[in-house]
Amino acid sequence: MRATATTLPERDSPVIAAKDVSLVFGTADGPVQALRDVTLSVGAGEFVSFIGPSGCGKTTFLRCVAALETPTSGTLTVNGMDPDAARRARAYGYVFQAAGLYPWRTIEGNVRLPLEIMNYPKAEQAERVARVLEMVELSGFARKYPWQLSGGMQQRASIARALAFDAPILLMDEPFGALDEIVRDRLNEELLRLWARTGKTTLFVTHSIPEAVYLSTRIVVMSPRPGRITDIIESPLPRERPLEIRDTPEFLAIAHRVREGLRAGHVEV
Amino acid sequence: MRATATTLPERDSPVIAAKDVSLVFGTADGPVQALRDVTLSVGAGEFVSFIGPSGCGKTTFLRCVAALETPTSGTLTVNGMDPDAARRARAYGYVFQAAGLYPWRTIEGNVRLPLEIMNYPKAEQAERVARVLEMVELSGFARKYPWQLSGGMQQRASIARALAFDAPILLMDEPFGALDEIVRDRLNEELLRLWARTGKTTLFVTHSIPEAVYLSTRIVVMSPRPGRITDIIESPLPRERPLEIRDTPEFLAIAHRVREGLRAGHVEV
Amino acid sequence: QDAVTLQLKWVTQAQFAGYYVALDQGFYAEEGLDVTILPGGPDIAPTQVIAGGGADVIVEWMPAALAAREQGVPLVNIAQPFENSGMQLTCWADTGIQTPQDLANRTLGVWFSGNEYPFLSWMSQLGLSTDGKSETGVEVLKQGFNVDPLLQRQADCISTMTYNEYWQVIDAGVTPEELVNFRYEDQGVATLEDGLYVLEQNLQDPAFVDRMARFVRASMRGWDWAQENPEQAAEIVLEYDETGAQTLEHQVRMMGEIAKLIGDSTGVLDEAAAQRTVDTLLAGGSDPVITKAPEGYFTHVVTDAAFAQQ
Amino acid sequence: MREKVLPVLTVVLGILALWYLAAIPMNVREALTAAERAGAVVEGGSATERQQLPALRLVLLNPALALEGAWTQDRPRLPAPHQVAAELWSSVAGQPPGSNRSLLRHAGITLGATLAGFAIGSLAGILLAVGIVHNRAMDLSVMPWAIISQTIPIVALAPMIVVVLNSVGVQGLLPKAVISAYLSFFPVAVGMVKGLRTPDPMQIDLMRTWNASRAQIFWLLRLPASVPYLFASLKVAVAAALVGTIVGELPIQRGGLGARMLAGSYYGQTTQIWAALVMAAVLAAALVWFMGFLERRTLRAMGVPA
Amino acid sequence: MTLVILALVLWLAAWGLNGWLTRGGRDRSSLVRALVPLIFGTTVLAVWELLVRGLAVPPAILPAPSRIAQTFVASTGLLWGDFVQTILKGALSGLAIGVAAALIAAILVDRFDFLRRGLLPVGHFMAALPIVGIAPIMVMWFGFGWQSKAAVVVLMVFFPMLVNAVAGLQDTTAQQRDLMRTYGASYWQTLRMLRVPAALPFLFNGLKIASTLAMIGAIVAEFFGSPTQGVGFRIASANGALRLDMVWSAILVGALAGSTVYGIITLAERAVTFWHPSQRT
Ligand SMILES: Nc1ncnc2c1ncn2[C@@H]1O[C@H](COP(=O)(O)OP(=O)(O)OP(=O)(O)O)[C@@H](O)[C@H]1O
Ligand SMILES: Nc1ncnc2c1ncn2[C@@H]1O[C@H](COP(=O)(O)OP(=O)(O)OP(=O)(O)O)[C@@H](O)[C@H]1O
Ligand SMILES: Cc1ncc(C[n+]2csc(CCO)c2C)c(N)n1
Ligand SMILES: [Mg+2]
Ligand SMILES: [Mg+2]
Repeated sequence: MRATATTLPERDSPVIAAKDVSLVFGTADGPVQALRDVTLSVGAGEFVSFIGPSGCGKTTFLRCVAALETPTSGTLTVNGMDPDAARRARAYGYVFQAAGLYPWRTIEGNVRLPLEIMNYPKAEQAERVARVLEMVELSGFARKYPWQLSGGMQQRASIARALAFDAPILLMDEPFGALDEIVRDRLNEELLRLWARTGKTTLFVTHSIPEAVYLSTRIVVMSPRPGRITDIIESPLPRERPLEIRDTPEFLAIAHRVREGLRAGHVEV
Repeated sequence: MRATATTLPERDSPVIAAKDVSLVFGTADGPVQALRDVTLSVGAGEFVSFIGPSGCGKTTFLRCVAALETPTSGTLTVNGMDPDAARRARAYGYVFQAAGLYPWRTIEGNVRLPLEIMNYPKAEQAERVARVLEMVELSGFARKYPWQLSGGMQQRASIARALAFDAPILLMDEPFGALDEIVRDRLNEELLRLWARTGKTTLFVTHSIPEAVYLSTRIVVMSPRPGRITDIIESPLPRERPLEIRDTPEFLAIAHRVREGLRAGHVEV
Repeated sequence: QDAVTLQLKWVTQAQFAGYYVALDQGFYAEEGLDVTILPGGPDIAPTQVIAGGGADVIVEWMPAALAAREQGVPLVNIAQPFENSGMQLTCWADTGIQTPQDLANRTLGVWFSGNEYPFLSWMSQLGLSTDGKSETGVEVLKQGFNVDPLLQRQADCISTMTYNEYWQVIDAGVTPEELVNFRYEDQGVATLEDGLYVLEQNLQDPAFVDRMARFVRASMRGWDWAQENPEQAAEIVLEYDETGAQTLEHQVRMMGEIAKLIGDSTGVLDEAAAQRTVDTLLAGGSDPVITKAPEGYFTHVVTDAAFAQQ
Repeated sequence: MREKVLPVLTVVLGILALWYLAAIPMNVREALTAAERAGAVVEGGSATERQQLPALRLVLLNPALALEGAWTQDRPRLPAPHQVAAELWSSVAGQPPGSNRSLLRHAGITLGATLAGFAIGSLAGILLAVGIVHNRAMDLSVMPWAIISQTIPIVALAPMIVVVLNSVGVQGLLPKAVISAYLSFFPVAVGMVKGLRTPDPMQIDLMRTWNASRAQIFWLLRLPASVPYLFASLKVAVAAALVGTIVGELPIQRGGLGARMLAGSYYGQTTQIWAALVMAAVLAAALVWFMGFLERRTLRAMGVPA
Repeated sequence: MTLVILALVLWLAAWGLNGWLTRGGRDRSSLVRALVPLIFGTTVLAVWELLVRGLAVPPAILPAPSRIAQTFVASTGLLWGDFVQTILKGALSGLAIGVAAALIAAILVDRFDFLRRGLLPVGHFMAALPIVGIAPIMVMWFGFGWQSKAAVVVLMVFFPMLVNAVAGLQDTTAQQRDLMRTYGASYWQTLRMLRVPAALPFLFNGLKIASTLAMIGAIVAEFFGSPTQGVGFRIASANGALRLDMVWSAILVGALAGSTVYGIITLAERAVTFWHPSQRT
């Protein structure tokens, strides 16, 4: 267990505990090491951001957590069980890097899908769908089909889909990549509020340093080939964060440290 | 012709001239007005960024310019001809919002595709492919297939594909959305250098205000439903732009104006 | 009423008029029989149908029945309504074929599926091989369902029945003078056609023998009726033809020819004719149809029972 | 509407013109033989000698006779379109619908068995595909044998199947339906396996994160995603089912278009074969069109862009 | 009776064995992948043998596999001749011609909109022709030799191939087509670099259907007239003589040939469309 891990009480029984996780993809021209010796533990209710150059294994790590990929070595537990058991217990809400809406369902139908699968009562389904569509500003588009929406709107729909049900762990892979700053700011605030309210443990991949700093309790900086963790930055910012916090010196200091970490990873390449 | 258009000499014979361009999509539940009365002219060698909330018609406008969509009303000319003639004259390099690589070609093969179509000599093809892959930091992945790459890597490959050949007009739809800041900064610099060297007329869609300000000679702010231009901001920044320029007051002033424009568009919704 | 299922060798036509007449005129009913007639068709082997239990009694040619016997389906002839063979080889006269010896180096159409045995036997008696055209060989084609190969001169000769295909050639506008016929009867390779066959083990059951006796009796009544009233018999056949493809003219003529083949047969098998058939087959070519003289392949118990009571 | 009719009409007229033209050389030999019998002088030697000459040569040598006999023969090698039309008309409209000679009756018999076979076959195909997609053992073991089953010339076995089924007491429509089901299950199975596997890995991953059950993944993802494949293969399958029925009807000779074709062939009535063929084609086209209609309705209900 | 019970037990045992083999990641080994279908096939044959013996099915109805095998081995020379006549001469030449014609037609239909609107509906109608009905006509036109069989095969494979090719050529995403448009790519370039590769999965699908149809077509056509050689001829004439062991041996020739062709096509598909999601699992 990492040194930092023992300092904070909630990490004594971490929700997510990765120890020396490595993953190698076999491809036609030789193996690709996507992750190497990744050790990390995430306590209940934490908001951990992952940042790192493209191809460094962020998506792969999230997929391991969600039991969509199996590490080649190392141990990974979620709530003390193996990730697949957690998956079967419906522990995850996952927002993929690409929207991936079903073309034969309307936006509304897409958002309702996980609720149908988890057998929410009909009335509650409608109510939840309406609420999350409202949240991502797509209320007017409930009846449209995915191909009738712009790229950013599709991405918002996929976020709504992941928020519609009550998963204790939220995995988000660059959810706001295709959104403009204004909407992004709004959704950032919304997400923080949701997180504060529900206490969902959140793993969040982003390429935006301010976003990572603004949202997280901890920021994990990764470097590529082989993907590994180069820095883990604790955020001393309070849980209550107005948007203006981004102009405070504390904020800028953390942002600076993240940027340095990132740059270091790049130089090594 | 717009007032501002006559003030600068190069816009007397604009490369792209849009006058009252409107576009309405017919959908099952009523028409969607994607563009309304868009009037804009872009001179040779300009770098124009488009920024605006998601769904405001940025992609649609770029598609009209590239003759992939036909405006319902208004006139649009490219190099004095209609967009389709320009298309057939191979005037465009287009980076789409989604990477859209061909799954049956390696990364290298995807980048080579336009060169094959335009009958570049074999040797030059190889040389160009190597150069642009280098530029987007994918040299090691030339032989991989698209599904073996991360989302950001795919996006970089698609940028390389658009830069591999000499199109006088470059249309880029959120090309750097899936990239981390470091790579993004590097590619921004790279793009500016390329633009300075080749004088390509560039239309660039982004959600990042700093990016728009850093790159552009003009920034077009749009607002949604119906999509229209709410502000056009000339950048007084010099053509030579080190990354540090982003901390100058001029830069921040422009950024502020763009943000205000964006916010205004959002309030109207 | 006792049920009897009869499997015919070929499609519904005047060749089987006797059975249809007996059914239509109520001769079977009078004997207390409920008869189902299953028409045959190309590639339906009645021997297989009876082996599989799909019929009680079949109309079959003796060569095929004997071959089946060797393959472990113990068929026994219980009655033989046809006295003569109607099979022949029909050739274009203008090809210069006049005698069987002229067949060398020609292309001949032959029916397969169990009907090729008399032909093979004949060729081996003529000393002609069937492996292809040569001075001592003929080229054999598996003839399809019609006389086109002759009309279009894809073959110099084809197999025909005196009552059917031959007339189709004539109907196509060919004059009899343009043709040369070699009847198997005349070539000494005639085999018995259209006999009634049942499975040997069934004959141990007296009730079955009785049923068959009544069946044969009624059938022979049908044949007599058909011979006397060819037009009405043809009409009855037409009524039973579910494909609706037959014409009255053709069926009347066929009935006339069939009557000649039946001659004055009472239905009782002529043992000499049966022996001739066996001899012909045993004399077969390189690939003999039957390898040894069969035993017990016919019985008179049924005909005896049928006609003793009268 | 006019946009569709004009090209189709042009193509149809073109085909008819070609057809009439082709009938001249196709039928020239019989035309000349008939003329010769009637006493006309024919160039090109005797019938046996003419056999050696190409048909076109014969037409050029005897243009008048060739034309005269091209479109009027009783037993043509290639009946002219109007002869087929006349036969079709007389066997459809010229007969009481219940008569053995009515083509409508035969079409009805064939249609019944086709529908039964198609229903059995496509259902079996879908079930097999579902099994293959969900059960690894079935995928590995059944698929190769399903493929081999199709390389067995069932059509050649049709008489045997009829006999064997007959011997266990199955008669009438069912033996035909069995053959037609055998031919139609395969395209459905192959198409559905492909279709059920078409969702990309990410969509399945998404379902997995929700811990959707296999049934849910099937009903909510795989099945909708496979719909285009399903209909594409249903169209092939319904045509195959018709072929199966017709093949099954050849040996049975108890009515149906297949029996009709064989009877036509048996008695050298080429126009009768062609009329039955056209009828069968109309039937098949109608069935395929109906599948297309269902497809369009389904896809529209699923919001797929036109 | 004991044999029947034995057959049942054998079936269940094999099913269990296969189930075990394919669980828990064992199916990743290529040995298991080859073994499972073999076990399945062997079981089918064994159950067939046991049932035929146990129920005393007459050999004139269904012979036991062991007997078929004996006949097959004893008549390889004869069957080889049939194979050459029907498969090599009839089916494969017809398949090649039919597929080539369909591909050319697909491109024509794709290229000229007038043709697409005019020819495709007519083509759909023609395709609906039950080709077996055409076999006697083809024999009448092209004679008794392999040429008439090839003609039947050509007609039989043409339409499935055409439909698949046309569907495949249209199976590109809007963005992929847009990309080609921005390059100002010519029709032929788009065809070669985008639409043909995208169509490949469909083409292989069509090819698989066509190859099985080709075998069936060639064999069926022989029922309407043939030289005294060929798989169809063998089946028909042996069936008439109640030599069912020979019938099944001839069927085996057809099945072996068909499976081999199918296998080759599958291998080619795997090599050429490795990028397609359905091939990646
Ligand atoms: N299915 C696969 N087969 C082979 N290699 C793969 C596969 N998926 C991912 N990789 C490789 O693994 C590495 C990590 O990929 P991953 O998608 O986790 O990156 P990422 O950090 O999410 O990047 P991005 O920010 O661009 O999305 C990359 O080098 C990629 O090429
Ligand atoms: N094919 C289509 N059919 C119907 N409506 C469409 C279609 N394409 C786009 N639209 C609508 O047009 C509007 C503009 O879409 P567009 O893709 O241009 O937005 P955008 O500005 O690029 O957004 P983003 O930043 O999210 O990519 C949206 O409201 C969208 O719903
Ligand atoms: C495929 C095939 N061709 C010919 C015959 C021979 N045959 C037996 S009875 C009969 C009726 C005569 O008109 C004929 C032709 C057959 N059984 N099967
Ligand atoms: Mg990623
Ligand atoms: Mg867009």
